[in-house]
Formats: sequence, C-alpha cells, structure tokens
Amino acid sequence: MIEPSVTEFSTILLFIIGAIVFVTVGLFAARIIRPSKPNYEKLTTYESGEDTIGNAWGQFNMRFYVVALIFLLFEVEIIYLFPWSVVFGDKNLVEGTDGAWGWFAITEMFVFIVVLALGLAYAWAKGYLDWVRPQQKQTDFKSKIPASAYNKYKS
Amino acid sequence: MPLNFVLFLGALLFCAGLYTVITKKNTIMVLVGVELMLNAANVNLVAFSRFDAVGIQGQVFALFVITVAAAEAAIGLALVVKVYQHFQTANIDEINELKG
Amino acid sequence: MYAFLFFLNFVLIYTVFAVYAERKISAFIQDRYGPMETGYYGLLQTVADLLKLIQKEDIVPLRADKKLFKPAPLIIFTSVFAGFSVLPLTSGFGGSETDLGIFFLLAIVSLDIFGMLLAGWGSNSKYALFGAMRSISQIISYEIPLGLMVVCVVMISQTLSLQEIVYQQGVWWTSIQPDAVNYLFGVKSLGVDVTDIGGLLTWNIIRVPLLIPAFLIFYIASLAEANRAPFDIPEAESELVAGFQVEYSGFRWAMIMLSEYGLMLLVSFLMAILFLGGWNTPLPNIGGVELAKWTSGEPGTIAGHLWGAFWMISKALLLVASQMWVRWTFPRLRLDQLMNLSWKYLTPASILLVLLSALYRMLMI
Amino acid sequence: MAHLLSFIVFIPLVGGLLVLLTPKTYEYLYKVVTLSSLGLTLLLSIYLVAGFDTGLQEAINTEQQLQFAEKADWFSFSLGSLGEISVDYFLGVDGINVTMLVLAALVLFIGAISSWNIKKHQKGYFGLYLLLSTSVLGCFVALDFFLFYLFFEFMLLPMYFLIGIWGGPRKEYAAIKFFLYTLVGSVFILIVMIGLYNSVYDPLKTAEAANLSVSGMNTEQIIEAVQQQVESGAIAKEDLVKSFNMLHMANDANYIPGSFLDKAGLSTVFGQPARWIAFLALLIGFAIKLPSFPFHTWLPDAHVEAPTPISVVLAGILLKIGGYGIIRTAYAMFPDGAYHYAWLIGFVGIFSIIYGAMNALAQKDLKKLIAYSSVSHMGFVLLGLSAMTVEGISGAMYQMFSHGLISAMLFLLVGVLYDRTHDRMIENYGGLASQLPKFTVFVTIAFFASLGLPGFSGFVAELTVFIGAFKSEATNGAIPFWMPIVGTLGLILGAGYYLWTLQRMFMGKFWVKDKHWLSTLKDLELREYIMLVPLVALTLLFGIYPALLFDLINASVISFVDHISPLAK
Amino acid sequence: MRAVLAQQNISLTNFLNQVAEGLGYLQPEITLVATLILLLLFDLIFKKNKAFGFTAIASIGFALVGVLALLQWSSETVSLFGGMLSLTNFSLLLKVAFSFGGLVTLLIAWRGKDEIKAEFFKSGETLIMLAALLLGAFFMTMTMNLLLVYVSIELVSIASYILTGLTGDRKRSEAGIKYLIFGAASSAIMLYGMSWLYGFTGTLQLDSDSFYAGLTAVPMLPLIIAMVLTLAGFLFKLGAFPLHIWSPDVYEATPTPTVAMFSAIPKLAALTIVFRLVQLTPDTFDWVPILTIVAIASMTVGNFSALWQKDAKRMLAYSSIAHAGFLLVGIITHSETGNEAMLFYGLVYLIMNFAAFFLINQFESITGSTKIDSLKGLGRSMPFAGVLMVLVMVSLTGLPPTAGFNAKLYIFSALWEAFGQQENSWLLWLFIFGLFNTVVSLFYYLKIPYMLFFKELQPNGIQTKGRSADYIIGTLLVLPLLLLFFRSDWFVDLMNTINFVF
Repeated sequence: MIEPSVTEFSTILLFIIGAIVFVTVGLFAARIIRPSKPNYEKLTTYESGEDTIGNAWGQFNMRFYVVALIFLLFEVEIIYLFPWSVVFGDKNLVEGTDGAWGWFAITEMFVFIVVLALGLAYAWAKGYLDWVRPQQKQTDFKSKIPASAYNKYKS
Repeated sequence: MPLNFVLFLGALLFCAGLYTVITKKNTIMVLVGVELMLNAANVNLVAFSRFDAVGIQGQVFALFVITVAAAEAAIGLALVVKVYQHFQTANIDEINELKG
Repeated sequence: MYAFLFFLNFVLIYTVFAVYAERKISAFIQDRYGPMETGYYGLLQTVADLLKLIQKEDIVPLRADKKLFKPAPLIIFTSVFAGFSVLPLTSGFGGSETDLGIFFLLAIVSLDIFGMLLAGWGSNSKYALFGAMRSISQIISYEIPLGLMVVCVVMISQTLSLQEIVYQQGVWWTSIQPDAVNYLFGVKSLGVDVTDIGGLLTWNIIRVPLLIPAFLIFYIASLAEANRAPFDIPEAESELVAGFQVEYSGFRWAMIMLSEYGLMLLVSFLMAILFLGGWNTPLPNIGGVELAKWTSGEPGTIAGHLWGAFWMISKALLLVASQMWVRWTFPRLRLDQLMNLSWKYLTPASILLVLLSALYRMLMI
Repeated sequence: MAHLLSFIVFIPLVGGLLVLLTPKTYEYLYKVVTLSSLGLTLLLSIYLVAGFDTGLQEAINTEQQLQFAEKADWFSFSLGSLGEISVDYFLGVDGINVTMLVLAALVLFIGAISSWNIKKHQKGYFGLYLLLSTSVLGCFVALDFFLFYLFFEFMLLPMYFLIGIWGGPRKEYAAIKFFLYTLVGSVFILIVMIGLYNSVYDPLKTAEAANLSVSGMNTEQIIEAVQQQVESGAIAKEDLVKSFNMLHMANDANYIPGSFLDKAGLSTVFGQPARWIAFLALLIGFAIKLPSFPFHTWLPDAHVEAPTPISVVLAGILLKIGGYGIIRTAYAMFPDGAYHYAWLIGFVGIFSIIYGAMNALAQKDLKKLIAYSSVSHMGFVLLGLSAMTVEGISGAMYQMFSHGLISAMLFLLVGVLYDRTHDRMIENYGGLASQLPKFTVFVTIAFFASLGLPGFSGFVAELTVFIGAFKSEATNGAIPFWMPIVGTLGLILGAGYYLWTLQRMFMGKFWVKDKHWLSTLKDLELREYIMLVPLVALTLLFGIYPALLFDLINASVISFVDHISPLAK
Repeated sequence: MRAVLAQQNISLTNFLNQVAEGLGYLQPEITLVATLILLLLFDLIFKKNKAFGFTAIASIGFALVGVLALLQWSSETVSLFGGMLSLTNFSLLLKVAFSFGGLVTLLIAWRGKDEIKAEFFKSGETLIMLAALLLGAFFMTMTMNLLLVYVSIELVSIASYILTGLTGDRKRSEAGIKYLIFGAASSAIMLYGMSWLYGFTGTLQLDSDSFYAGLTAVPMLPLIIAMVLTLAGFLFKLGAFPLHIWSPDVYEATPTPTVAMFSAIPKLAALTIVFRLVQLTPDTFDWVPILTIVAIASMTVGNFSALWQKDAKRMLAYSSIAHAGFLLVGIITHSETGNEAMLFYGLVYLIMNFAAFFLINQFESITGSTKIDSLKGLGRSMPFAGVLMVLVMVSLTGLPPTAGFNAKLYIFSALWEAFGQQENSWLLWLFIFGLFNTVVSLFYYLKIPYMLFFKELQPNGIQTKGRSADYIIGTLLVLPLLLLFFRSDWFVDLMNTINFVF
C-alpha cells in the first residue's frame, strides 16, 4: 500500500500556496505602480481593430469535442495503467509465482489496452480523427444546362 | 488528520453537489453538481479506505468511480451538445417537449 | 521550504535568461544580432521588459467575464509551479519526496489547461476562445503520448517516486536498495552487471534501449504541451494574435509568459529525470578509473548536492536550449497535421511502446 | 354418462372455436353452430337434472353430497417450507348449484335465439357469446376456487366486448363501468381466496404427502386421522398440501392451526376478527355482481346499453352468480361471519328492495326500469340469505331461479319493442294494447310474474323468503322482525311501478311519438314466440308446482343450514 | 492488492488459479464481449451491405450466450474471483431470460418500421450498445461486491443513455439528457450511500461477515440514511418511485425495440441487486417500511399517471413503474415463497413486456405512430393481432387466464403468508393497495382493446394487412403467457430448484 506521507504533501501545499502568494503579491505590487486609466476604446475586445460583432461564446468546431472525448478515454486508461505498472513487474511477486503473476497481469492489461486501442481504431476508421473531413455537397438543383457544359469552364 | 474532517468535507461536497443538481437549470451545471457528489463519495471512500482491514478497496473503488464519472460526463456533454443543436438552449426547464 | 525558495528564484532567474537566450538564439539562427541596446549585449533586455510589464495597465475588457478572466493566470502559474514541488534536484535536495511524485506532477500540470480555458472563455474574444480551444485540444492530444511514455518509464522502474527513478539510473542505487542490480540493456539473460559502472550505461535510455523512441515521443509531446513551436498554433501570432492570452496585459500577461517558460523548464527537468539519468553523471566507472564516483559526490554530502545540481540543471538547460533551437528551425504545423501527428502516429506508437515495455520488463527479472 | 359436467361446460367453447375457424363466407353457420351447441348444452343439463338424486343428504362440505363430480389434478407445486399448493380441476353439482346450471343453460339458449338479428361482426359476436357461455356455466359448477375464479374473471372479457361493440350509444362507458365494478369485486374475492388457500389444506393429499399409513382406512377415517394429526402438529408444515377446494374451505377442520383464517379466529384485521373481515370481503365482492345497494350503479348502465340478448344473459344469469357465490363461498366458509353480519345483509337487502323499487318508479326508460326492478328483486335474495333459516335460503335460491326466468322474459319483451322502434321511452308510447295485443298479453304476464302475483314463480319465491325472514328472530335471531315487515313495502312498490307502466304504455288510446313507427310496430313473430312461450310456461309451472324445484334443492339446503346454524344461537 | 491477498491467506499463485478458474465460468459474458468486439470489427472492416452481418453476429451471439448460460445450470452456488461474483442458478435463469430478451429485441427491430431497422442494422453502434447493456445486466445478476454493483449498474446506464439519446431527433436528445441527469444524480447518491456502507463495515463484500457485523453495530439513523441513499441508484434502474420520472420520456422517445429491452432487463437486474442487499442485511435493519412505501408509491403513482397517457409506449412506461412496485413486493416478504414469486413475476413480466412491445411495434410499423388513438379500429381489420394484444393487456392487468394472474396471485400469496406470520400492518396496507391498484391499472390497459375494437377504423389508407411472420412471432410470445397460467407448476417446479441463497 502506498502510504501518503503527510509531511511530503505539506511541501507540495507550500509550493501551491507559495505560488499563489507570489502572484498575489506581484499583482498587488503592480497595482501600486501601474496606472489605471480605462476608457471605452481601451476596454473593447480586440479583434484586429474591427468592431466586435456578437458574442464569442457561440458554437465551435465539434471536432474539438471529439478530441476531448478520446482524450478522456485514454486519460482514464492511464489512471489504471499507473497502479498496474508498479506492481505487474514486481520482482518478488513475479518470482514468487514462477512468472505467472507477471504474465497474468500483462495479459490482463493487454486485453484492456487492446480494447481501448480498438476504440481509437473505431474513431479513426469512422473518420472522427480527420480534422478536415471532405464533405461532398450534392446539390439537388437541376439545371437545364448539361453538367458537361459547366465542367468545360470549370477546368 | 482526523477522519471527521474528511467525512465532513465529503458531506459538504455532497450537499453542495445535491444543491447544485436540484437548483441549477443549466444542464452543464447539473452535471457539475453530479461530479461534486461523485467526488464526495470518493473522498469518503478514500478516507474509509485507511481503516479497511482487508486492503485498499476504497481507493480502488475511487479509481473506478473516476472512470465511470468520466464516461458519464463524456456522454452527458455529448447529449448536451445534441440538445443544444436541437433546442438552442441547455436550460433543463426549456427542454420539455415530452409530456404525457 | 528551501526547495520552494530555490525553485521560485530559480524559475524567475531562469525565465529572465531564457527569454534573453531565446532572443539571442533566434537571432543567431536567423543571422542577426538580437537585443543589443539594454546592458552589455542586451543582457538587461528582459529585466527591462519585466519592469515595463509591471508598470503596464491591467486591462480587463468590458465584455469579459471578470470572475473567470482575472484568476486564470494565477491558476496557470500555480499549476505549473506546483509541478516543481516534486522534482528531486539532487540526491538529497528537492521538493516533496512523495512516492507518487510523477503521478502528482502529471496531474497538477494538467490543471493548467483549466486556466487556459478560463482565460480563453473569460476573455469573450473570438481570438482568445479559438486560441484556447486549439490550445487545449492540442495539449490534451499530446498528453496521451506523454502520459503513456511516463507509464513506460514507470513500468521499467516499478516506482512512481521520481527520486527513486533517478537513483536507479546511477551508481548509487545500491545505497538505497542493497540487492539492486543493473544489467547491460536491462536484459538479465545477458548477464552483464553494470551496477557499479553507472554513468551513461545506466541512464534509462541506455539501460532500456526501448526507451529511446519513448524519449523522442516524450520530447515531441512535451513541446506541444508547452505550446512551443512547431506546435504553437494556439498562439499563432499571425492568425490568432497570441491566442488565449490576447486580452491580457501587464502583470497577468507576465504570469502567463512566466508559466510558459516555467513549463519548458519543468518538462526538461522531467525528461532529464525520466530518461537522462537525472542528477547522475554521464561518466561511467571504467575499471579503476572511477569517473562516475569522481563526478558525483556521495548522496547527502555537499559534494553530492553540488554535482547533482550541476548535472541536473545542465541537462535541463541543454534540453531547454534544444527546444529553442527546434522552435526556430521547424515551421509551424497546421492544425490537422498536428492532430494527425498526435492521434494517428504518436498515440498508436506509444500504445505499442507500452506493450513492448511490459514485455521488456519481464526480460529484466 | 361420465364427464357430463365437462361436456356441458365445454361444448359451447368448442362451438366458439368452430365459429372462429369458420370462414366469413359461411356466415349463416355461426348461428347454427351457436344454437346447436347451446341446445346440446341445454339437453345435457336437462338430462343431468333428470338423473339428479334428490334424496342425497350429506354434510354440505363433503364430497359425498356431490353428484356428477369430476376431479382431476390440474397443477401442484411445492412452496418450500410452506408446504405444497394443489389446484384441481373439480366440477360437481349439488342442490345449491343444480338449479343455477339448468337456468344458465336455458337462458343462454334463449339468448342465442334472440341473437338472431345481430348483424354486425357476427363471427366475433357468436364467438364471444359462446365463450361467455362456457365461463358462465363453468362458474356455476366449478368447486375449486382457482377454477371458479378463472371462470368468474373470464366472464368479464367477453362481456366487455359484447357490451362495448354491440351495445347502444353509450356502450363504451357502460362496458368499462361494468368491467371495473366487477373487477373491484373480484379483487375482494381474490384477497380472500389468497387468504383461504394459505389457511386450508387438503387432508387426503396431505396424507399422501406426509406418507401416513392409511391402509385399511376409508376416506372419512383418513380425513379424520389427518385432521387430528394436523391439529396436534404431528405433520410437518412442509408436508401440508394447501387446497383450493371450496368444500375443504367450508370445513373448519381443514384450517391449518394458527393460520390466518384459522377457526380459532385469533388473527385480527383492523381490530376485527380476520374471518369476519374475510366474510365481508367476499360478501362485497359478490354483492357487486349481485348487485345490491350501494354497488348497483353499473347495472342500469350495462343493461340499457347492452344488446337485448346480452341484457337477457346479464339479468338472467350473471346476477345469479353473485347470489350463488355468496352462498357457496361466504356463507359456507364463514358462517360465523355470516351470522355476525346477518343484520347488515338483511338491512342492505331491504334497502336494495326499496331503493330499487323507488328508482324503478322514477324511470322513464323501460329497460332502466326493469334493471332497477332487478336490483329490487335481488334484495330479496339478500334478505332471504340473511335469515339463515331453511326457508330463507331456499327462498333466496328460488328467487334467483325465478328472477332468472322472469327478467329474461322482461328484457326479451323490451327487446321486441326496441327492435321495432329503436326507442324505449315509456312516455313515447300509449295504448299499445290496441295495436299489439299479443305483445301486451306477454308483457302483462311478465309484469305480473315479476311483481309476485300468486300463480307465478315470483310469488312462491318471495313468499318463501318472507316466511324464512319472519322465522329468523324466533329461531336463530339473525335478523330482527321488522326487517321483513319493511321488506314487504317493496312488494307494494313493485306492484306500483309495474301497474303504472302498464297503464301508461298499454292502456288508453293508441299513441306513439313518431309516425314512422306505425309501419314498423308489428306484433310478435314466430321466433319471439319460441323464446317467450317456454319462459312463460316455466314461470307458471314453478308458480303452481314449486315442489319441482324445492325437491331438487331441499336436501342440500337443509344440510347447508345445518352447517351454518350451529353458530346461530 | 497484496494486502488483500495477505489478509485472505491465499497465496498469489492460488489466487491466480482461482481467477483462471473463474474465467471458465464466465463463458456467457466472454461470449458477449466477443460478440461486441466482433460487431465492432465487422463495422470497421466491411463497408457495404453490413446489415446481414450485424444481424447474424448479434443473433448468433445472443443465442449462444443463452445456451452457454443454460449449459452451466447446476444447483450449486459457485463463488468466483474471491467471492466478488456469485454464480447461482438464479442468476443463470435470469441470464437465459436476458439473452432471450436480447434476441426478441433483435426480432422486434427486424419487424419494425424502416427507421428502426436502419438504426439497428445499418451501423453497429446500436447493437454494440445492446450487447454492452446485456453484459452489465449479466454482471448485475451475479455481483456480490459493491464495487461491481456500481460498475455494472453504470455499464447498463451508460449503454442506455447512448441508446436513448445519441442518435435521432429532438425528442430523443431530450429524453437522453433527462435520462442521463436522473441517472447520474441517482448513481451519485447511491455511491455516496455505498461509501458510508463501506465506512460502517470496512468491506465492499456484501456477503462477508464484517459487512453483516458492521451493519449490526451501527446506530440506526445513519444506517437508514446510508441504506436509503444506496437504494436510490437501484430504484433508478428499477424505475421505481421516486426515481421513476425519467422513464415515460425515455420510453416515448426511444425506438420500440430498445424500449422493450429497457423495460425488462435492467429492471430485473436491478431487482436482483435490491434483493441481494435486502437478503444480506442483518435482521436488525427493517427494510419493510422503506420498501413498502416505495412499492405502494410506485404502484399508485405509476397506475394513476398511466391513466391519462395518450401514447402507448408512455403508458407502458407508467405501467412498468407500477410493475416495479409489484416486483418489490416479493422482496418485502423476505421469504422463500416471496423470492420464488418475485422471480416468477419478473420472468412473466419480461415475457409480457416483450410481447406487448412486439405488438405495439407491429402496429407502429403499420400506422407509423405509437399513439393509442392510432390503434383505432385496427383490431377489427387485424383480429388476430388484436386478440394477441388483448391477451397481453389482460396479462399485464393480472387477470386470468394469463400468467399475469398467476404472478400476482403468487406474489400476493407470499405477502399474505408473510403478513400472517409477522402481523406487520405495513404488509397489510401493501396487500390492499397492491390489489386495488390492479383495478386502477385496468382503466388504462383496457384503453388499447377499447381502441382496437370499439372504434371504427380511420379511413386514411393504412395498409392493415398483417404479415404472417408477425403473427407467428406474436403467437410464440403470447403462448407462454397462457401456458404459464394453465401449467404454472412446470415453471414453479423449475424455480424450486433455484437457490436463492448467495
């Protein structure tokens, strides 16, 4: 069992608190030094000089979302890999079971990883990993002019 | 650290989560509330795990909970996106076409 | 406590010089001078920049969500800085020596995307939001190979403690674990005991040659993690005008910048620890010529601290320098190339590496 | 003839299947099949009555008193530590149900004739009608509670569709109301059934299950031995075979000691002894079917909306199942409860009599009037039963039989009128006697029979009921003297509404609301004679020669009263 | 892990052997996983004409699972993986039933309207999720460990969310999000309760001594709170009051075959878990009031809400809520007969629901709607299907001559028996409410025969010709309902061989 050592974690806490204090103090110091003369022009949202239209909080590319999902999948996988990775090759355990433990643990995790890899393959094959998916738009407009006439000028 | 503190933290998180789930109208906030509740349970599980005579079942449980929470959140957000596409809102009160 | 003070100051000073170095290196690569005016050869350029930044007005756009906008730099900086808390600088000096070091590090550093999201979202600017989205999707995409590579090392080392990982890569391993044996290339059946030879031979990338590709993947992923070129589309100045940080100014912006350079340093330290022997000397003992012993003091002694810090910091700084070199050498990737690289090449490769490492580990016992 | 009862019960079912299998092109066959199968049933049941031994007098809760009994294992399974459960296919007749069986066969046959001019969806109609016939017939002869309940419930579905599809303008409402009321009743019955079979064991099967050495003993001795052993706890609980047999349920000795409905009556529900509550539940369950006040409200609706043949069946037979059920289950199984609640039953009885009659007085719809008169007449059944005397009970049974004939006749007659004009409002007619003399004669006979004029069966029935009720206070004190006195008021009211209706519709100058009716109002046809004449004849026959019926039931009624009276002080 | 092993005094080698042995008992589950993966691979590898392959893989897979489960039939209780799973013939019977359900689901989809067919057989996702749902349900029937309880419930839930919401129209996304929010919240509540149970007992193993001892030692109030919280997640899957609110929406929006599965399989699986929890808690903890309130409320709320439904699936959703109440009755009795009655009821319920949804699906494929109004007059033009529907409705109401009656009879007999022994007035109220709810349920179940037969056919050119395959399947689904009425002893005898002790 991994026993968390409280004092070790207090060091970490010190780092965190220290960082926060540092930034806060810095901000406070800067506040004393810096000017504060806001005006409307200054406070507008920067859009390369154009006036902002609408809100930024709209919809964005769905693919970001898919990436997040796949990330989640693997990140969670890694949660399981970490505890496993420190015991599967434990010298004493492996030697105590004539290697059975190691092979068992490896097989188990292989199955797990392969299933997840299958998930990745699925997403891949279904095209969710392609950032720019070619989308052929078939128009249902029926023109009197034959298509070949267009193609002639297209090229 | 006394166990009570941790349990109290858990209870607090749980109540906060439950409160969020019940009062918030935005679906995403509700999901956030659910996550809070799950983590309340995790806090408890890990805390109790120290007193586990057999092993670290609580910690193992917490790992699984994290996973499941992730899956749930993933699907939850996917659904929210879908709902948003259809309803242009994520407000749970405005999504009420199904009535009997 | 000392570690905290050390790292805080070290990060600050390092940043000052790193920014300067970056300018100089880029100038060198592009065959120009770089900063020359402030101080001798422009040495004080960054200090001057810093002073300027502190004096600059803190602009919070009207349409921003102030509750999210303001604390974002704090979160970014804190999460990056907290990552330093578990680094062993030398055999006896370092931050927390928790058993979970590497796990904690990965976890806490991941938090900085949270800060970025807050920054991008809170700005309520299209550039910022797109930048944040891209930045996050990039970071999370590369976090998978990065994490998996860490798993590879952990599998080989069978521990999550960074200090122990470092110990395993040098001659002093036996001082904490008397029955420990390092075989050449880690393969027990080869039967070549290199425990006392140490040096380069016991570094993870040599000890387990399988980790060389792992190191490469980790290096690439770490560049992306730190939003460094060629993976800097999130900030792509030409398109997104610095991405999620576009609305920041003054000290808040300085914090974001600081954490970016801090992150570079952090991943470099991490690479040094995981693959390049940490504070261990590269020089091996060759028979009576005990180069390894000579160039690394006994753990706990002053000599040990000094040698350790020397090796560690120089490895890290070299890696940082290489990152800068890469930045000014390679062109920026397109977003789809970036994603393809991560998901279609690095991730499958790292999954494969994990599987292979597991098998390799079985060779080691 | 072996399996006579099974034949009687299932011939209509076979007929029904034939109807369903016959293709639509042979539509005329439906009626033929229906009529012939029900005719066969009628013939067989007459044959059964002819072979019925009127002198057999045994205790009412033994199988010896049954005739034409059939018993076969249906299914049984172990309940683990709680013993075994056994359901039998068990049919039989005794004095209590033999009359009902014949009545049912007769009324169903007549109903089939009156279905002649059903035009819509004949296949469905006759199929369902035959299905209904089987369940009605089965209900009267089933002596296993499970089987009884099956038939009892199964009646609802065909009835629901028969009313709901072929009924009048508000048929859906009426169908659902009918279904729901009856279902509520059957839930009450189900509750008690569950309680009963959990408390009652089958001595013979228990002997078998417990491997008792029974060599050389006859059946009665075995039963006695088992009962003693169960009483003393010598037989393990898991060897007890729980029984659905209604005759076992009627025998105190078959109750498992300590069980919920045990004769010791220690268990209580809502502070009352469980057995009383069980009695009350059964009573309510069947009273809904009967129907008696206050559960009668489905009846007028169902009657009014149902097509004529269904009204006939409903009034002629279905209501009797209520009365029969009360006798067979509630009274036979919980005589203590019956005695305790006798005043209540009597009160409800007289209330139904008077309330039904008053309502009948107020009706404008002829069919509704007859429906309310049914409520009133069924009140007599309750009154008779509440007396718990031989006369009271045989009177009640006589009343059921007689009402079956008379109400069938009445509804047929209403049907005759409705067929011609599609209108049943009393106020729309006047002086029909001049236009439809034969019809008027039959109506008059039916009305007189129904109001209890001497010479008709109704008179005998009501008289016997009153004799029984008057005797009650003196002999067993079940109901006070004033109840039958108040009850007689019903007779007067009955005479009132019938005579008044007669006067309004048939006397005086001929007048109908709609001139078009003049062409359609024709007197009785041959088919209608065929239906009405036998009914009139039987009404008269049983009015003049009551012994014909009393002989059939007497032996059983006496042992029945013996069975229930030890508790009467 | 090491500590766990040390405590149990099993050497690691033995433990590994045990695991290997345990895997042998998991053939049905492994087959399911294999089916799932095959479906996935098939989807990835082949590009065209996939419908046949999907159908073949899924149906053969499900059938094989059922057969494998059947082959394992034995009266012994096998404890697998150090007691985490307990394989009894109780769970085997349910597994067989579930795989039967899976097959029927495929059948319903196969006979469904074109959109449904497309959803099920054009791409593998739906079938994969069905397999995952079944897998979760399988584990739910065997698990003895709170961790596995949680994971398997979530597996079922997540598969259900995906099946509900991730494809399709507005309605489905709405139903999906509601389902998910309720599910996630109730599982979080359950988890919190579980964490307390773990705290009280120091173990996640339901059948361990320390679980029993721990629960005996804890003061009542916290224990009640923990138990009620834990119950929340189970009740959600069971669709019982007060966590039933999702089900009408989900049932209405989701395609009929999927609903058929939702209505029976997760419900029964959750029932087994409640059952196990109740069985394994010490007698000092009184489940009766809690479960009685839940059961009565479920029946009443379900039945009364069903009264004014206009959509057949929505109505059946409320009916399934009511049935959840009835199913709980078996657990409340806490007796051997009660257990058997519960199982009987559960399996009959499964058949009834699949039959009902099959028939609804059949009508839906003709009229294109599941509104009850759309059934107008169809019974007259399709009398056979109409009669089958009536039989199913009669069975759902619980009237003879259908197995629904036997189920109600047995379950209330058990309750009566329990009342006779304990004289607990809660049980009496349950008894009374339960039976009278049957009457209420008649109101809405009758609506369907009412529409089918009492109303005239709408003259809108609906092609009402039935397909003989539908009639055959329908008959095969309804026949057991009649058979189990007339010969319920066959089934009960089978159940007598079932071991309810874990």
